[in-house]
Amino acid sequence: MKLKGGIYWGSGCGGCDVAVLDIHEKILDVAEKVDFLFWPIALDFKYDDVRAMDDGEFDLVLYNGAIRNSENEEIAKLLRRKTKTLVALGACAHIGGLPSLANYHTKQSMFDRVYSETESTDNPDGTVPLEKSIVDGNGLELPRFYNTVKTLDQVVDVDYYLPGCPPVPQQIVNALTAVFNGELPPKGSIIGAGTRTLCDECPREKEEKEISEIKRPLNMIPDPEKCLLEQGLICLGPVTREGCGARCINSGVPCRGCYGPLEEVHDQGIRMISALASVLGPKEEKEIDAVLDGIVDPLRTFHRFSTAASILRRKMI
Amino acid sequence: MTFEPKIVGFLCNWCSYTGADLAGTARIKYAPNIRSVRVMCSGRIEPTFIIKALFEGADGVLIAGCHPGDCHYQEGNYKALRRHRLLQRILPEYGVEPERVRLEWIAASEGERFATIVNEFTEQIRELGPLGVKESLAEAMKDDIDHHEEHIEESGAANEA
Amino acid sequence: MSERIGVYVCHCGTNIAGKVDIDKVVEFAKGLDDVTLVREYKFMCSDPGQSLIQKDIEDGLINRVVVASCSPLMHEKTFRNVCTRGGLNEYLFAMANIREQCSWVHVDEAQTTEKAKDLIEASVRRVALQVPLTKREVPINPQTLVIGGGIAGIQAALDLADAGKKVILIEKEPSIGGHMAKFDKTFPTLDCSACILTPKMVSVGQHENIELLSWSEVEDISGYVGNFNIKIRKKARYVDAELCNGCGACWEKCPGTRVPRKGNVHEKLSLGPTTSIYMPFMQAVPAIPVIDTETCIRFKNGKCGICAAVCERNAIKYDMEDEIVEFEVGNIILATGFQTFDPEPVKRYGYGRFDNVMTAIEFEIMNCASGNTGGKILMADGKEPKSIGIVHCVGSRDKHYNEYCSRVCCMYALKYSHLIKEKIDAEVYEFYIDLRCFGKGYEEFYDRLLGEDVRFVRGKVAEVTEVPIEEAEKGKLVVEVEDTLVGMVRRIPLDMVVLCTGLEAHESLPDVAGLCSVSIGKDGFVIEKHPKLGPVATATDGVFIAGCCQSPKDIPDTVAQASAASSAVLSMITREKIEIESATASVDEDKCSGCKLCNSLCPYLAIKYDEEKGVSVVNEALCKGCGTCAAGCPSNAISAKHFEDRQIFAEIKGILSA
Amino acid sequence: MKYTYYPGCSVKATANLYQESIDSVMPSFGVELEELEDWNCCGATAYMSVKELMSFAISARNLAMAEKFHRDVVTPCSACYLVLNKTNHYFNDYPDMRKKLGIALEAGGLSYSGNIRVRHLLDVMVNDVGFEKISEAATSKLEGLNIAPYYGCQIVRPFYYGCGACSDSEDAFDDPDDPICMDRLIEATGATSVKYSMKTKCCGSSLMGTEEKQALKLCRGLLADAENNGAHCIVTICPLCQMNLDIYQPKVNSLFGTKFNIPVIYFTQLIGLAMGKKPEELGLNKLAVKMTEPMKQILQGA
Repeated sequence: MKLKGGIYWGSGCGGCDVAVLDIHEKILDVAEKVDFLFWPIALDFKYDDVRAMDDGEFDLVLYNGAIRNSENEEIAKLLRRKTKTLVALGACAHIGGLPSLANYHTKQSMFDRVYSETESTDNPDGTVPLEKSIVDGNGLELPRFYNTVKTLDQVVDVDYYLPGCPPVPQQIVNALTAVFNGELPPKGSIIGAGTRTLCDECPREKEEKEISEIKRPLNMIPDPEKCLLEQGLICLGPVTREGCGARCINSGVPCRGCYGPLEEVHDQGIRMISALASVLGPKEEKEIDAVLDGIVDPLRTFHRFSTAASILRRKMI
Repeated sequence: MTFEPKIVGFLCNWCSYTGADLAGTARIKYAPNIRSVRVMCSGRIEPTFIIKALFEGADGVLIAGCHPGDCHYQEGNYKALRRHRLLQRILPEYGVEPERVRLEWIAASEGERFATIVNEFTEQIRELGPLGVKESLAEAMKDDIDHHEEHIEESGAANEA
Repeated sequence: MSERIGVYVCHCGTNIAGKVDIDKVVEFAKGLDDVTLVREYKFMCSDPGQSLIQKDIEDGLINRVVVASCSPLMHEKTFRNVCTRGGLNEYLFAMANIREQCSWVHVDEAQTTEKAKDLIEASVRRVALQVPLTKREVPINPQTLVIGGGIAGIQAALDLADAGKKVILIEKEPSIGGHMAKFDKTFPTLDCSACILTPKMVSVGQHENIELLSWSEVEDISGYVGNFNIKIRKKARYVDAELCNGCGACWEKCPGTRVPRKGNVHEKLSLGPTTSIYMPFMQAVPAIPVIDTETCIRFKNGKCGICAAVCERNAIKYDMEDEIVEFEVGNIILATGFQTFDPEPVKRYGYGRFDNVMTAIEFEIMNCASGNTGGKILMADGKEPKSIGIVHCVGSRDKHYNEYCSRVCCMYALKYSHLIKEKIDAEVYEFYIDLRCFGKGYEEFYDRLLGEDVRFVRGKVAEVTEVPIEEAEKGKLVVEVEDTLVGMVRRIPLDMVVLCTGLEAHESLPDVAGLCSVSIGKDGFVIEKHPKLGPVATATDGVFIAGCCQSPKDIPDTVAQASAASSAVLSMITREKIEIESATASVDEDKCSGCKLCNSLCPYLAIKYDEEKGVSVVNEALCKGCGTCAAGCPSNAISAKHFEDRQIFAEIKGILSA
Repeated sequence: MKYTYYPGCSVKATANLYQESIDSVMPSFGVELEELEDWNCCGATAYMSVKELMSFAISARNLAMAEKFHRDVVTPCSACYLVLNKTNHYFNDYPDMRKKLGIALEAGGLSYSGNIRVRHLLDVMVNDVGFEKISEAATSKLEGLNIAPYYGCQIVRPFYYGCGACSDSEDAFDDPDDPICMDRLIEATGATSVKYSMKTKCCGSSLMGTEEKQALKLCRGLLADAENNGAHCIVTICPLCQMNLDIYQPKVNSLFGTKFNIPVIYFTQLIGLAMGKKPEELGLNKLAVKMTEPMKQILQGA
């Protein structure tokens, strides 16, 4: 009997859906084993079709994207009820992803910026989206835009996490194969990624580190053989789970942390602060500050993908 | 009731914790707001501890280690200093005043100094007022509610029926 | 799994109970998770108090212990032992410091009680997550390295050697003897320095248990207590020690000049031969000369070879090279000694500008009977001075140079006065801030000097100048000083001024200390394990200190400390094994990605990268448990045992739970 | 380079020759001295030991008024330099004094935060302008002229800005025990600086008004040491030092039977001479001890 599957996107860019398609011809094997009953980006199904299903009828649902609005949350909860196994697919569902950088702002400040302040905005009436409005006599309802972006597991119980922005297609295949073969690890595990940090699969040569200047990729051409961090680039590889195959690193771009932290690391970004500061060269306050001046926007650099899953989660209001 | 700041101290075993003990032996009185966690070296103090303490309700965090050059483990305090300098840069982005996390060098002989710093810091935090990370988070999320929840509940009930 | 935690609240008489409401605290502790029993007692550290805990453990009532009492620095050891006696791993114990950091320092009883509760909750939460750690032992190599061959190193080496233990004694100069070998007399007994030191030097040279390496330096030290690996550089002497019989023919004929032969008396001062091939002084051990390559004509232009020609035993070897030798030792005694303060930067005292301003060590050499003045006190022009001023505290007790008191200057200054009075007919002035004559027989010596017509002027010398104001000052050095007893500024014309230069740690100390991971304080001296109770040990197990590397001291104190250090080493050797820190860092190899970020963080070089496994590993024998690597490890692969993240998180939560 | 200029009373009166040379020389180095409006006497060193609080208060008034310009205050007088710095030091390091001075200033409608740096003109010349520029400007090298740099006792005292009483503060511009910056300045003009012991010894200062004999004794020592070491002239940086050594030189001679004839000039006059300026332009015609023949010859040679 074929499995019943679903894929949904919350607040995300669609990249994860594309990553699923990027498994190329293997999608045929998947289609042989799974009936997709719900996949908004690819197939036309309605929420009501899902609502009409029995609880637990889905064998597997992949949820990508963060929880940014009430619709994301509503469908997350709906799918949680309808599926036996719920997988958080991609960085946004896993740790908040890029959308959760919005947590350093408020809903109000974002609306102000987007609907009135941007240089290209022409909105003399100051129109902003409303949850309820009447257009041509018809009532129109929009989901509520949240103040704080959440990870999937901050609103529903999640069985597995498949990290990455986006996840590497091969890792998706591996994860699906594990599902088909009934070889899933204990609930709550990360699937489709390794147990060590990226440095493990990074092919660059690593030495003892002492950093006395922070550089940016746009200002230098890094030595192709040597560890990027040692060359002064902020590489989040040391605090990021392996599994991506070091794709950025191999292109000479430092890791930005999309695969999230290892287990028991409570806060990926803050951990990086500790690690990086530990290996800075100077000992005098002034000299330390001079090195730190090289880090542009430290908080968002260290928490690029993991703000929603960090300890403090957002800017205080 | 007046606001009584909650202050968490992370003190290195050899200098600062000993200095704090000395304040006790010398019966020097200071504000009761600080509660200390002893670690072997200020180099053990992770920024995560500090963030965690703030999250759990601390209004201020004091990190104290041996004076530069005096570290029992040679250079742990320099690591603490560097981590502190970097942490100071991100706190404002969280809306946390950097003054709430303070780094001091307190020697084993500086009981008086420990007391003075605690008093001064307590007053400084008192002036800044409560931090309230959890309260702020709750406040920020109080309207992040999915109004359809009831609807789903109903439809779920209907399905079961 | 739920734990069975026993909480023991100590009254400490009224020390705690007077400020903390014990009943409330006990009631509170009873309500905490996993707490199975709470007891209170007047003095928990007393025998009955300890028995309470031990019995509860033995009865199987509890499997974790929290004691709320004084500071862990006070009684952690005591209660850990209680746990061990009861059959519980001592690391399943935690202490809440409700005395030093609670009842003794706060005023309001209610607030103090609240704080005590929080501290207890933190300990309870923490102890629930603590894990048993096993004690570890390493064997001790019975051989000892002594660095420095001054009186401290000599004494330490002899004590150990006499006890039948092998010692490697290394000295960077051509001979052992150190500063003491330069002195003529020693205060306050006026013993002849050579008479008491030479026999000891000879014993060192002949002792079957001592391997003496002079003209040698430490190159590298690795390993840990009980098992140090030492690399020593034996510098080339250019004289074969096996062949040389110390006859002296070489330096008698040597045309090179190590110490200038021209120049004034003070510039020419020397104890040994002034030639390029020389012995530092005639009683040198080993009695083998060395070639000073800086001034040797052969080494400058290859045009000489007289010493080789006159040496009947063909001991001169110009092609000799430095040699590296390796040893394994169990313990190290640092006895690197001192150097005297260089007074040149103190411009107002004129050292370097005026011929007749000299340092204490120069004055010692001039006084030494075996020196080239034959012990005569002379001015630079060779005449006998008619008046000499002795300036105390040069470079000592001075915020601009060294804040500390050098401890020996007052006494050697008094000795100088005595020697001057004994040898020549001169007026002697002592310019002092305070006279510190604290040792055995010292005050009596001062008293004796008061009767020897020495002028004592209490005041810090402002300046030594050559500019005369009065007629009597012409051609003299004038000491300007505020005589604080008279209450006026005085100008005293003198023929010669001796600066009592203070003692500083030897310039070689930082390197050597770095090699043994021993810390240097801001005064430049080694930081001892405890200033009162551990004065001969250091924070690095197996490394001990003797003499002036720890602080300035006189000969009796140095010898006493040297013997103390050697007895500490003997105690280590005798027990054969040593327990080492259990609360170390350890790497979870499944998590470590081999990023090498931690490798540079360890001050003890305990972290090494294992090429084969591709992970970093901690040598737990070297680890001191500071936890810096655990804080720096980006993947949480390193945990600091007993100070794990989760344990500290639990403590934070506990503290803030109220 | 713009500074707030605090001239002090002396250069406005007895030492107007100093001011003339400053006016003549400074613009060539791009040093702009904007005089502080409505400044008052610093109280000089003597007042401080008579009425401490009052002396600090009048001195602090100057600092308070200077603060709004956010520039370093520069003075050509060592006494002013010392007093203003000492005021700063007491203001910043003694909370009690700060409070009292705050009240005093408030009464005058002023306030002071303690952040004004007070510097001596010599400091500006050697550190901001630099020896290289001075050397470039010195087109008439004064070769053969032996000059004794006289620092005086006040500039080297350890009351440097904001640093308590420590002379090794990074704010100190020279070594208090053995200052050498003026020696280097002299070398930059092509002249030879004379090494002598008394270069930081007191000239007697205001004792000349009360204990004249003592002061003259001190002057004698100074002049003798400079002369014994072959100085043609003495260069000074303080109006009081210059006055004591210059105007009172004949009195020294008559009292002690000496025959000193050593011109005492300001460092700004020296720089002016090396730049080839006319002596009158630099106020050198107003010296009591006139330039000697050997000196004149060297100047002409240059």
